[in-house]
Amino acid sequence: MSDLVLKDVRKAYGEARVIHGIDLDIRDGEFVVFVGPSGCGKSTLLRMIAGLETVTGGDVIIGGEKVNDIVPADRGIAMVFQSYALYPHKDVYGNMAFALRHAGEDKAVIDERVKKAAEILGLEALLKRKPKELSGGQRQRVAIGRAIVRDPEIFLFDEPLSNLDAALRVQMRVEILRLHQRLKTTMIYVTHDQVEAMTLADRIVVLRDGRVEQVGTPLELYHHPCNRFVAGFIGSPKMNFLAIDPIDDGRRVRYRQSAPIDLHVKTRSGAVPTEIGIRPEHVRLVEPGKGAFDGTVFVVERLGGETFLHVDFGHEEPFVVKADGGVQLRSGDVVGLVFPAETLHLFDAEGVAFEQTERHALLG
Amino acid sequence: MKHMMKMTTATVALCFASGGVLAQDATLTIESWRAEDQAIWDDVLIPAFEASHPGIQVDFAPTAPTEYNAALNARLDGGTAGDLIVCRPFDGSLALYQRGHLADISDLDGLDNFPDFAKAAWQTDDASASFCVPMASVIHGFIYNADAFAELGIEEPGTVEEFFAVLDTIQQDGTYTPLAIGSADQWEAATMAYTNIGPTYWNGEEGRQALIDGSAKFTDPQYVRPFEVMERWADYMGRAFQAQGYTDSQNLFTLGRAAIYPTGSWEIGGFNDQAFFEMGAFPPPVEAEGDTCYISDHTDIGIGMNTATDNPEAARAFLEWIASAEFAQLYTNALPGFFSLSNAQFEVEDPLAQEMISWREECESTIRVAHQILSRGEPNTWNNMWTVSANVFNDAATPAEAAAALQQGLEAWYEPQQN
Amino acid sequence: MSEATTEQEKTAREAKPPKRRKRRVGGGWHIFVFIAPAVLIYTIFSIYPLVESLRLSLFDGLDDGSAVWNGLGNYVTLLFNPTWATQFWNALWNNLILFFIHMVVQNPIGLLLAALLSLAPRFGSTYRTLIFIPTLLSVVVVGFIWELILSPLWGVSETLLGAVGLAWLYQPWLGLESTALTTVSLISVWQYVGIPMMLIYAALLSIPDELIDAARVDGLNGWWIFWKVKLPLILPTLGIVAILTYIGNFTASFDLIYSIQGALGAPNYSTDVMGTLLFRTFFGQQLQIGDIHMGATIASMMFFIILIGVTIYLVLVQRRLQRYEM
Amino acid sequence: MTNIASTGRARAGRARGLSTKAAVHTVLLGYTIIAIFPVILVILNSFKNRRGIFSDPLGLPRGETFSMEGYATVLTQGDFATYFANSIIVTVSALFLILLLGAMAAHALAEYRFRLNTLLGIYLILGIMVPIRLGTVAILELMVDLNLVNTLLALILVYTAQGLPVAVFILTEFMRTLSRDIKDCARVDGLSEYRIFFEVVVPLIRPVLATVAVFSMIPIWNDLWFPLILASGDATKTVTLGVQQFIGQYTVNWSAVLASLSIAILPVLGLYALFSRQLIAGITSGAVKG
Repeated sequence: MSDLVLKDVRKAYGEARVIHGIDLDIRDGEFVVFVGPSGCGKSTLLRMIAGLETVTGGDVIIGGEKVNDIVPADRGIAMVFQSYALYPHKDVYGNMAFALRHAGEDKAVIDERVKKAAEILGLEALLKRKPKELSGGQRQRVAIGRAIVRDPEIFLFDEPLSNLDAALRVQMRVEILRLHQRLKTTMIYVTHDQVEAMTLADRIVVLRDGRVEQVGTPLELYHHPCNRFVAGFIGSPKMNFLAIDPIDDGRRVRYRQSAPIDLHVKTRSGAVPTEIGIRPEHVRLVEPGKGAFDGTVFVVERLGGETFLHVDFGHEEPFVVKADGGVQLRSGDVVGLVFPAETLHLFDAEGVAFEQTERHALLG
Repeated sequence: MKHMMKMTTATVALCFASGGVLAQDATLTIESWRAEDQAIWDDVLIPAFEASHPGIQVDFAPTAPTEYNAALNARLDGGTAGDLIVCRPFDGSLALYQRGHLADISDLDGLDNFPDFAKAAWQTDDASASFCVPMASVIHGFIYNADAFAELGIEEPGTVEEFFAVLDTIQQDGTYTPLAIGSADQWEAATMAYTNIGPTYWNGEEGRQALIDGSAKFTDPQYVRPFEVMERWADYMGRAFQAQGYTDSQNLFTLGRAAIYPTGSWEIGGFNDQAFFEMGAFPPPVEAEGDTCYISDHTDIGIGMNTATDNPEAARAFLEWIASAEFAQLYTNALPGFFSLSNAQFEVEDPLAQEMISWREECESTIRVAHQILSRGEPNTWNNMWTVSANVFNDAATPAEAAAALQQGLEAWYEPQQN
Repeated sequence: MSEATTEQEKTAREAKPPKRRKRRVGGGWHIFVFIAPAVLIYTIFSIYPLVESLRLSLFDGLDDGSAVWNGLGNYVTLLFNPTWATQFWNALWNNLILFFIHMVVQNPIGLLLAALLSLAPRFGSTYRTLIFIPTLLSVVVVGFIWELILSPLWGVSETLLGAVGLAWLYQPWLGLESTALTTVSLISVWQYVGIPMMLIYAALLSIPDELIDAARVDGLNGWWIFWKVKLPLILPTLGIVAILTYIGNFTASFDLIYSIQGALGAPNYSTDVMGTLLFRTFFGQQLQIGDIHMGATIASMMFFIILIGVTIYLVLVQRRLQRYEM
Repeated sequence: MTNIASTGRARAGRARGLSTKAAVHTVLLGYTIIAIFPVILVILNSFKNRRGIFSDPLGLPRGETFSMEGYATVLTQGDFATYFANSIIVTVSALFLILLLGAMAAHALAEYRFRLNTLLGIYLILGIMVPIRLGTVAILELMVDLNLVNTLLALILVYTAQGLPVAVFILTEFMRTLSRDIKDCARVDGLSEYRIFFEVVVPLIRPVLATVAVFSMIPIWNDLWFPLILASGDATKTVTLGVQQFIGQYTVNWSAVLASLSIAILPVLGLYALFSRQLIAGITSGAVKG
């Protein structure tokens, strides 16, 4: 009923094409996050779903109905904006009631719905305040409340948390999750922050340059990124990449002069792995000389529960290892590094990943 | 001829008869630059006209002199100008006639009440068509503070040297500024100085016609002399006269701070209200005792009919009334100093005005030298005359240079002067 | 919140009555509706009359008021006929002097006042309001006031100079060829200084406090902060002020000069500017018959001169003025 | 925000020292006196009789020089009540149209992408460069054809056309800085493009509108030319024209002239005071930033 289907959706401003034909199927009640670096087209795509941007090719279908030409207000959506977009001349109540009043809804109904939304979000005490008298978090809550009041079939969030400080962001993240659990409404959420994407999404859509790179659950993306871009984008700290030399027809590889590493990947004809990726949390630390190779720790970032070590072994890019919080290492110490074969990601020269054959299937 | 006249009269009479009906609710608007006269028109002239012409209403709607030409031209071009148009003399109005804005009123009976020289100001060059009824002329001369003269024991000067002797006496006494004239607004320098005293030197009409037919040049001595006299005036003018404007001069004189005011008769009305002392007037002094005196008796105001008027009959009726003896009497006395040009006998009641109009008997009359024909081209001689006359006062040009500039400007476009 | 309520909510939502018909996105009609009235009024009552006027410059008038095609003849006359060319270059030169005086007097004063006001002194808003007052006055009023004050007859300026022992300085400034244009310019400065002041003041206020604090931490004192930090940041505004001054110098200067010095730019054409030349040519002056064709030619020249100035500004100056994100 | 800023400045102020402060106030006070002295002089002298004006121009009106004769003349001779009404109708109506149509056009230029956007933007501000007075004759002919001569509407239309370029210029610049989110939000809320403009955009640009109002008001209220050409009839005369003609009529009666000048000054000051607070808000919100 309120499934959202995008069929070969395209967008161009004159000659400049920004969305290159996107197909996507979002089920009712699903929480989908569009993620990607700035300029990837994620906001544009969201705005096309909302009806704020015209669709220059393809179809946007909501609940089985093509809505390309339907005005935003009649698409059954509500949207929460990055800058909150509260009407500065109306108080909190007025902001939340605005759309309903405009739609000519009954006064009592409006009141009931606004009160209810205010209660859900803990805004009861603030109803008479003007936006400028609210803190950032409160404003964001009002913005969400305004969306709730409209009782939409799809919620659209356009980077709603990026104007908040870190602590508030975590708190609001949880609130949005709870809201989704409670309302069970379809939500589409745009962010450039992969942590938000991972924590919130049922499914993540990774976009780059107006194209979908990969769609999947957070863990699918984490464990089976289908290319180097997704691999590097998902996960924090970022995945480490090392250029490698394939040996034995690509069955094994070697990093510089290291011992050959066995691989567990499906080979593809004509494609040769040229790069391996390994996440910081998958590198194992051993005594110097006991690993594949040794490196020197040059920066130690202690987060308490965990520690990030920046290790120098002559590699051009920073190489980060995630270690236990209590690890007893200091800048200048030499460590041995082990790359467990089953955690390695392999990429060919185009950055396309090789499919793993032996990765535990935790993650369907 | 006689037959023609009769016919015309009959036609006019017919017009009147039919117009009388049509004009039942006609309203005529008068365009004028004489904002100062508003009260006189509203209180005296218009009521008198309306009393004898029931059904015609008249509205006097003046524009400030500085904007009059521009605003009038724009309104004429746009078709919104008033029914009756107060005419500046000569070429300004001639152009309006040529462009079809002023109606040909040669057949107006009342025109017969005026002498030829008066009508000439509002006729085509060949006198074949008239387009404005002459209303008044203004006479130039000097008004003085009679109380001050009495106090200092001086009398009206008759010759130029007497004039300067009088100025010297006033200067030495120090109570009064001898001459109330400034150069800031420029036009007084041309109007109240150069064309005021000039006719004395170029023998009035004789000199004016000589310029028009090309037999004399501005650089000839008779046209340079007035500048030389003006140069001497500068010593007797108020401190910082370069920034003294027209109203400054008026105030200076009427507040009793200046002794002699080179002027035109149009000031009389205002001065009567403002000045608290006795005033007298004398004509431009002559070079030597017994010489003929010349005055600038300038045909200054006429009134014509807008061709686009909706009420031509009513407008003609009004023009006939302007040409009447009744108007001559009313106007001359309501606006002392504006002398009707009519042949009709009229009494001038104001003593000062009486004094000035009496000069018509003693002296030869002429009009301002630049007004007829000579200001038809570019550069405009009258504009030039403003500037160079002020320059002479300001010591920015010698009399010879001033005259040369006038001549050079005129030669640039006026054929009779080009050989 | 219990699960039950949530379930209820969901059911309620699903049970919602069928919606009214969905509205479709309109074409671009609203854009048209927004922009058309302005374009319409502006085109009819401003552009059309102006174009009509400029068109006249290509014709020559006859005595009976009709016109014949003259191509660029009027422009040739204006630029090469000695009578016209003298007036034209004189007026243009005076305009440039006027512009120069405004640039070196009005805008620095405006900058100074704005800089002082931006320090937020006590009574700042009172000062600001009062200094802006002359800008509100009609030139009829301004012209009259200053003529009175500078008039030798009334003696106000002389008395005031006398009070500080400078009575000997007094001159009939408006009446002397050497000083008239400067004096009129200064009156105009007096009237309009409020505009650059306000514009620059606004620009100064938009500089973030952090930047000033940073400069202070870097050891700059108030004077150097102004020169090294604030001034570079408000350069784009100063550019706008300059170009507004340039345009106003051709358009707005007319009224004041006309009201104080008359249409002939007395004394001896020393204050004659493009505006007065245009006015008396176009509309006439006592015995001078208005010549709409030559008038339109002057008007067009004025337009081109303004356009050249603006283009030079846009191409040479503005491109080099960097705008900083603040 | 404001608080933070002002404490920051206050701290700086203390550090700056008394002598600097004194210098700042000396300069500002000095210039303020220069700015308002002439105006005060006129108002002061309008309460004197003619002799008082001349004998002691700088003195306050005293027993023997005090006189209301100037005002008496003005009020009995001119129909200033009508002139005022005309001026106010014309100024307020034209301002309303300038602000409304200017804001609408600016909104279209700033908000929507459409062909001709840039071109129309340039077209609309071209008028800043040419004095509209040059088109007088064509305007008058137009008004004659429309049968609008000697109506206030003629003035209103011309002033609107004259004021639009500056208004569009300033408003477009400002509207480009408005958050797009809030308009999109209103769209999602179901407002039509028109209601978005009136209910969302207009409240947001109110301070800027005040700024534009002040800058547009000055030339309209003070204009002499178009009233003279288009509406010089007694019933449609504006104050500025009335005063100007009054001056022409009473050249030598300076008490009357000064009284009429004072009368012409006061309403502008009133209107200015009315917009003044919003003006500062508008200016500080960056309305007229280059």
